[in-house]
Amino acid sequence: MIIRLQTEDFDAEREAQALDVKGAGARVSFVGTVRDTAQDRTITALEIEHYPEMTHAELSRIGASAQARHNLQEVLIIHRYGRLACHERIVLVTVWSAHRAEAFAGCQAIVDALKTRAPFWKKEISPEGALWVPGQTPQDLK
Amino acid sequence: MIIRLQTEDFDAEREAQALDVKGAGARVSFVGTVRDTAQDRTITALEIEHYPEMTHAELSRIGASAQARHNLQEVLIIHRYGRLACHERIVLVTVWSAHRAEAFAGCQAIVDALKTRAPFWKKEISPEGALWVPGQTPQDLK
Amino acid sequence: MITVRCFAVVREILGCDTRSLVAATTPQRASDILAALAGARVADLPKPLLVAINCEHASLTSLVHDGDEVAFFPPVSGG
Amino acid sequence: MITVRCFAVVREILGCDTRSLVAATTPQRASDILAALAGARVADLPKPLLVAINCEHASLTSLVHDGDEVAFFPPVSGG
Repeated sequence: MIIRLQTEDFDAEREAQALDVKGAGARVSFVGTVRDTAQDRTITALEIEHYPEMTHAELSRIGASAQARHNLQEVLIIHRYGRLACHERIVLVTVWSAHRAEAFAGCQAIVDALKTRAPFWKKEISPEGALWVPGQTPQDLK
Repeated sequence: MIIRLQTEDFDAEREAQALDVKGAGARVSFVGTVRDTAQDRTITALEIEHYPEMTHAELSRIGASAQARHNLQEVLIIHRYGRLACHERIVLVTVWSAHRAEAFAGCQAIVDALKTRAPFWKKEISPEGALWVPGQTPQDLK
Repeated sequence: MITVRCFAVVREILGCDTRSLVAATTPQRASDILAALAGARVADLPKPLLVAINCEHASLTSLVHDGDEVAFFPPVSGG
Repeated sequence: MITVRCFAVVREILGCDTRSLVAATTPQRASDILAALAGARVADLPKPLLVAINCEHASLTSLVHDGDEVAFFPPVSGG
């Protein structure tokens, strides 16, 4: 499992090739990008803050849980932080599995868990000012 | 919507960038590769035959149906044919949507439909000989 | 004239990939065209056998008209 | 000693990101540490307020021991 937190952009295909997973059959990737509008406001950039030590630990837990539950051969998570302009890539989640159903379910489980568990906070920068994006609370704490 | 049938390999990231879809928020990709074993037999290559005119028409119908049902902004399907060695990429399905749930559902719907509706036939080449892979029948014809 | 196309194991069993037929009467059922094409080898063909007419999924009971292209093939395996 | 960390709007409201506290008695509840840190500004903090102890999700009623790192932050938004 590869977990990376970085300010730089990534190339999803090159990252996947570098891992060189053999015989997986199915690979599913999710790429999230900065949207250019939110509730009809124009977004020019996103500022992403995170809790580095916890982010790495939490992403590892999320990845390991999905890997075990969905029979994933390999998991790759790259999440950027800092200031990202609109349309820039934010996150890459790629999983490999023998079968397509497991690959889809595993990738989606990781992306869903990122939304509710990973300690990131986003501030949307628009011409009218900056606004924190409302976050989510982990299910098991509700 | 882009549909391509080709013998050459593809670079999933470069293909996605070339489409340059703005403001989608979520992009989900599936890449299927030739597995190296099937029912404990070693597979050295796959020979993929197709019905070119119908393949193109059927992939267009599959893509358009998923695009409408899952609110996809863009759909890209690249399917290779001919002789592919084990671990080579066979198929790429990439979809773009405003939201991640629709992107996952739309991509999976296309991949599932490929398996049951797209006129491809595969022959597994192993040291013991060649064997046609059992196919599937479209649900609405069962 | 009707164009008949065969793929995969159907092509191998019948020994042809494309054939043009001049049908005495049309429309005919796809199954009748197959019977004329395959003769006794119809028993060797895979079941279920899939049919497409003008590049759309159809069935053995579908009608084939003059000018149509009808294709016979085993279950598919894309992706 | 207990290390306290604040993120996002909690950091902005309390005006600090990292602070070391020497607690008179331990363990203490996370909510007690927050009360000591925030004072009257506790009313300005977002609800729900999330808590992590040693980089794992916890809650305001969780116990914080000497040597622990406790963090306070608003609901998260990864991905």
